[in-house]
Amino acid sequence: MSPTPFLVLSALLFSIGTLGVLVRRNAIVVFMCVELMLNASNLAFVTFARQHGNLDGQIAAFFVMVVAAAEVVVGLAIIMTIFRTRRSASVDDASLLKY
Amino acid sequence: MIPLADRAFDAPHLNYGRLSPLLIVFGVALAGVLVEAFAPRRLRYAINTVLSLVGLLAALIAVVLVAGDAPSHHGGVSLGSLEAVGAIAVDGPALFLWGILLVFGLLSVLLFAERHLEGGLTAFAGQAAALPGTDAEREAASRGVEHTEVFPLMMFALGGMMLFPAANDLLTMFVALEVLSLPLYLLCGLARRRRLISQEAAMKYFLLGAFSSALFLYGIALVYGFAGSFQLAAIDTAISARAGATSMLLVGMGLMAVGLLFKVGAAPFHAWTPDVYQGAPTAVTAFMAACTKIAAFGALLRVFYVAFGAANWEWLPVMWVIAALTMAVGSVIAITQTDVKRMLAYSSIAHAGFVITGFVGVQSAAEVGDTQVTSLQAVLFYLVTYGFATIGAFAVVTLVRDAGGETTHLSRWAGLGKEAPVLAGVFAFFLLAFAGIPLTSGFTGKWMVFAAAWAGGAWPLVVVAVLMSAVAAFFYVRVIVLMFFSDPVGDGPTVAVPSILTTAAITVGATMTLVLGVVPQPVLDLARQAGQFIR
Amino acid sequence: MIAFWILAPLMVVCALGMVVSRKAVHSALMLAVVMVSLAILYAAQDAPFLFAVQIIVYTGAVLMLFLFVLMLVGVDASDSLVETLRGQRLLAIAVGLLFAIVLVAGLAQVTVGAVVGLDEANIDGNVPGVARLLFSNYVFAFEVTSALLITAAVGAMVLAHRERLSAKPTQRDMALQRMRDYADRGVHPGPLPGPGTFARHNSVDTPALLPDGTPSELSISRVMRARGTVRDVEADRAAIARVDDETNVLRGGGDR
Amino acid sequence: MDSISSLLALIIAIPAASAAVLLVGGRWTDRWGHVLGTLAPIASFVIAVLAFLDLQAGGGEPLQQHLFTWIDVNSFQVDFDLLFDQLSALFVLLITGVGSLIHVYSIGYMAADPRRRRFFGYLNLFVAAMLTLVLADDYLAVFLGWEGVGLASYLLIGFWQYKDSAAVAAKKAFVVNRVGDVGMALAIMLMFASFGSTSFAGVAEGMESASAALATALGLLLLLGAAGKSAQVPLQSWLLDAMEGPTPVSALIHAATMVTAGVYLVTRSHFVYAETEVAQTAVVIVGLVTLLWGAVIGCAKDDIKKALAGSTMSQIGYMMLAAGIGPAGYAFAIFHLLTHGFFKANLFLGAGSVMHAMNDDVNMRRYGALRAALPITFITFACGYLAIIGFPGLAGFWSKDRIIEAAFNENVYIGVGALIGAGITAFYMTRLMIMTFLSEKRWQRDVHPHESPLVMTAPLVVLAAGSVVGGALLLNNWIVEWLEPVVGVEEHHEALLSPLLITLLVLAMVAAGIVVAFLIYRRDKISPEAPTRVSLLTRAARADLYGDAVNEAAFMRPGQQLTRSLVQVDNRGVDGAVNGLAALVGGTSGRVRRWQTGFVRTYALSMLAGSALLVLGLLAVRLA
Repeated sequence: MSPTPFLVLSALLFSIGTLGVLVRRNAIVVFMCVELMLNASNLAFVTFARQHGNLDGQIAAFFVMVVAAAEVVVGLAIIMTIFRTRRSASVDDASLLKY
Repeated sequence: MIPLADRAFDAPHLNYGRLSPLLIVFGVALAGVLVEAFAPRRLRYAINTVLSLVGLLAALIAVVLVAGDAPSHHGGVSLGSLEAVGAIAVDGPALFLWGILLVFGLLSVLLFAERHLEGGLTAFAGQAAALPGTDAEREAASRGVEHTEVFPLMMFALGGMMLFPAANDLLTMFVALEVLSLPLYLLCGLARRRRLISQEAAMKYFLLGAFSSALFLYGIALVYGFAGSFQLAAIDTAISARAGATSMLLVGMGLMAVGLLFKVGAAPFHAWTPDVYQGAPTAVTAFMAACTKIAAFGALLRVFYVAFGAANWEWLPVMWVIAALTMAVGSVIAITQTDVKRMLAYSSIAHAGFVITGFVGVQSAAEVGDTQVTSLQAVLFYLVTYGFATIGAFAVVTLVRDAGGETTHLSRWAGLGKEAPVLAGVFAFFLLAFAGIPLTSGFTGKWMVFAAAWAGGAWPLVVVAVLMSAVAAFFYVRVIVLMFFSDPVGDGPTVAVPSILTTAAITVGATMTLVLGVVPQPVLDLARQAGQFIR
Repeated sequence: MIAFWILAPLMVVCALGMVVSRKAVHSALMLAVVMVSLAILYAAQDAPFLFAVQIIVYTGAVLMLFLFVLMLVGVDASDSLVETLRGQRLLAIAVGLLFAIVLVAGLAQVTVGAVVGLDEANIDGNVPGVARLLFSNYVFAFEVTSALLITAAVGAMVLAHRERLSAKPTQRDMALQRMRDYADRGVHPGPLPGPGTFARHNSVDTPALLPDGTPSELSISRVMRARGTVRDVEADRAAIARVDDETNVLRGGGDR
Repeated sequence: MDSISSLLALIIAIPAASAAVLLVGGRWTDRWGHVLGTLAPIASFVIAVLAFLDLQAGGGEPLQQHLFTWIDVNSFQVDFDLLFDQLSALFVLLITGVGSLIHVYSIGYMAADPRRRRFFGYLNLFVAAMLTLVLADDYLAVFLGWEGVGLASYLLIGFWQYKDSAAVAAKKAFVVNRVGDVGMALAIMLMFASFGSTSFAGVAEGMESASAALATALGLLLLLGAAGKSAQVPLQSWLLDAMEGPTPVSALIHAATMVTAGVYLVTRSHFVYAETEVAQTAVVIVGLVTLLWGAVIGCAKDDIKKALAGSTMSQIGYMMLAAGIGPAGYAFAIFHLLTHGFFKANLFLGAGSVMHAMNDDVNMRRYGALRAALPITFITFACGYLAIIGFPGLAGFWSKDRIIEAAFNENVYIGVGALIGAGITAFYMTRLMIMTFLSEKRWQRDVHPHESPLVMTAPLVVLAAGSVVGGALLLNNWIVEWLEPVVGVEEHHEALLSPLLITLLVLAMVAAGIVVAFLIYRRDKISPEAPTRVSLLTRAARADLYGDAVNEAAFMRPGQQLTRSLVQVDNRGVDGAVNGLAALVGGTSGRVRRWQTGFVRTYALSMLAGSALLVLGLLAVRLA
């Protein structure tokens, strides 16, 4: 089976993720979109692994999951902190630093 | 199917000796976490400070020892070896970068540990989980509670920074990127004063950092798709073999470049830099500005010279544009800044542009030859000069204070020359170094990268760079004028008397800035001995 | 392949739904669908180990964490989707489309390459194959991920865990405090009045009535008042009175 | 000889060390700081004299001292060497000699200033940097001194920091100088890239096989650097403003030493200009334009220091002109530079003495008839005056005359230009003299002029003596032969006009200038109005002129028109360009900085747009 459909799907998911980062204000949703981007990369890794016939791509996907898990913990902790201080999870509200 | 037992697994051999600098730093970080878990609260600060300092010194010694008997590679052209089953290149540039990262790490630890400025406490939040301005926060402060976790976090970040430019495959590099980033996201949000902007900085850094590492990761995926391997050497082989590089490779290369350029703060991926530098605790800013940049440049050079070296004519034009844009954005925007930390942040962007200028110069003179300074060496040298001045400058920023903590608005710095002539003089000296005035390290550093770039045929870029350093000189001098030639507004800032720790950091920074301007030769020799990347 | 053609449109729709849904919880659930579908695609591409890890780590752990935080933040809060930054949405869509086109164009070339397939690599089974690679070529990266996990744990503790700096007050302390407050400031020492005098359903949003007929402010949680969900006693009273009147009129009419 | 060579470093080190002591030492050096600061350049001067004698005795072999290797990367090496050859020798003597006198003078001039010690620190710093500039034997090391003098000059111009105008002037000087520095830096880069060396010897060697285009580029870039430092058109605007600094600074930096660095650079780089007609011509044109420009501006200023500053520009224009002519002119450029160093320092210090007497008023319209009140100042000033206008026998006569002669040999138009310059010089200097020392009293109330103390007048006397006898350097063609080993032999030119005729022409021109000045200002009707009321002034001037309709019709009105328009061009045009550039950069900055909106999503958008463009760029390169 040709890998192209998988790759196109992965590219689409990745692009949707980037779009989400740009248009959503809720920090948690923005972060979900980043997770979607990571997942899309994983799909590409797994597909390429099959194409090249080595397992390195699958290892990469495995590492990405570990990294994502750690990142989620740190990210959500930061978002929680800022939510507790400002009672808002909107990324637009945090804009004291500018110019 | 062959039974598993028949295909015995050879446990990989790790040469712990050669990896010892990395292992020591990670070990210290782990020990620091254990201290946090088990030591009584009042001892944690002392134990962690001493542990970090001793650990970094030990790692530095280990770097020297490893460098001392590094095997020669490629018949003496470069030295070093591939370790950890080819995942890590312990070569000249990597050892050099490890050395300077550890030195700057040491200076940063000194700033982290400073306790004289906040009435016996560090500059980090007492209870990060307590809401700003509540009783809980005040109680934490009055009881002398502080987050000594910053020391292990910093060690983890430093470990990641050391691994990042030494990683010889993209996967290790990605993991290293995250290892260095995550603790920094956390550290940014831990300021004791001005919690709101500190948290905002953490969130911005985190979201944009996660975004950029996702782009970086997708780039890795595409490059893997092109080459079928994560090994830098294998990618190089794949690129050389298929002369007509496919567009997939280029897209992947571009996305990887985005991730790396984000970390070095190059335009148009610089937007996080001023906000994060301003919001983060100043000690963390100093650490980030010096060490992250070094690590990211190390990785950028390794990836683009080793893995993508064969396709350099394709990425060079784009890098030219980025270098010019970065210098312009940094220098021009800095002119109208009113906050010292923000101005230094833009200045760091401009410096990233200068480094990229050196980085670009090189490869177009495909055979760098041994008659000229290679751009790798020039960049390594520049990073040393920049690091000392940056840490010193931010250390000075921590000392100028008023009732609300550090006072970073430029108008409050007016007349500092009368208030504290020595401190203002030292700061002015750092600014002159940033401006590249002769007899400071900034001049020799700039000279080296510009020379490398010019030798590599990037002379239009050098013209832009010289023009931009002229523009940049203007805003550095503006601050000097403000400090020495203006009257203080109101009561003027007070200059806190630091402990030996910050004093030492500033002294080392200033001394090295002077020494590297007058006798740069020893460090240049070291950079030269670092030779080239191995693959 | 059939699985792919069924799942792919679903995934794209869900991904888009994640971006456009007003409620963060819905976004999370859509993301869950995408992740589970991805797991199936992994299985379809000879990656059974990843299939399991994807479900366990992503859907099981990561997504649960997201939902957990959403609960803390307020699960039914829905976001306004009106764009407040001028030009942001338009530019975002334009740039996003451009980016998607570039990516797809870059990837479309892959068709030329022959697919090797994983039959040989998976000859010992997928899990041993992965393990072999993980503990040889990538052993250092594997070890270093421990640093990541420790960082994450320390970070979560630092940012979210508040240490108790003074001893927790006992019941006796609290009782004494209550009496002191009563003595000093006249704060009512007993339990607060319960709500629901007019309750026509088992509701906490209706205040109790004091003996003089006025609603008791204390009987309603402050949070509810802040949210504006407290029932208006006077309106209820008026409504009841109206009903009574009507009944009276009706009754009176019957009498006549 | 070796012993003297090894002392060369001390010439720089002594003032540098003194500066360090004064600036770092803080208040406890207040009491004796000025003494130390003055002894330092004197000590350097003594060593310089010894070295000079040694050089003379040693048959012209330059003295060299290797200090250390600054940068050594593979084949590229920058040594920090000192070179004391015939050219540097003259400069070192001028800098330390005149410098010492100015230091002595400053003891008196700055006596009342509470920050005198710091002032001497900066002066020493300047002297050290200037000596580095002229003693270095490598362009990169020259650049070091170059930046150093820029910095010191910046600190000194802004020394009276409480004056807003001083701070602005300092900033302007810095900005304009940076423009020149860019040229210099690029020139050095170009040398390094082309020859792999930046030492004088290395570049000279490389030039032999260099292409004409390379030589032209180098020449023009160096000229840009020289123009910035020497206040030549179009980078001249900072010099007038720089007069905000204390007067000794104007004398030392903006008359005798720093502003001549450009001439030094061009002369030193004679091997570059030898290969390029274009750059040489550019030097000549820049020199000529500045010569006239500065002279005309000198006619219009009522501020005594600014009038002198205009004159400085003009005189340096002469030097540039001479240097641009080539081997025939180098020696005269340096000769004029030396004599100018004497008489212009003399004039500036004299002006300082006048200001000292007049409560720091600089407006000449409020001077007048000071010859009796300030006899020593008057006599010394008169010596300087006669020297600068080229009164026969005095220093300026010899040096300027030779430059005009060389200009005529080069090209008759250039000669005429230089000749006219001499006439205008005579005019504005006479005007200055009349307004200050002759004519009637126009003093403000509370002004009681008194002669300055001995510590100030003594240097004046020495400098005046120098102005009178400075021409002696030309005896037996000494200076030409002295500089021959450095700048090469003068080719023999077919003289266009006989030297005697030129001398007579010059004298006639000078006489005309003096006469015109006397005609205009003879009636002692100089208005003492404040310069802020310009319209009144103009009207007063008009009324004065109507009395002499012939004068007006002949050249006063067109002359005044020219003067005014040129000053306009200078204030609006050139200044405008500099300020406009600064405003442009600042404005761009202000606008671009708004893109940093503070919204993280905007940042993400810019990143994504950047990545898309980056990737597209990569693809485009591949397709291209």
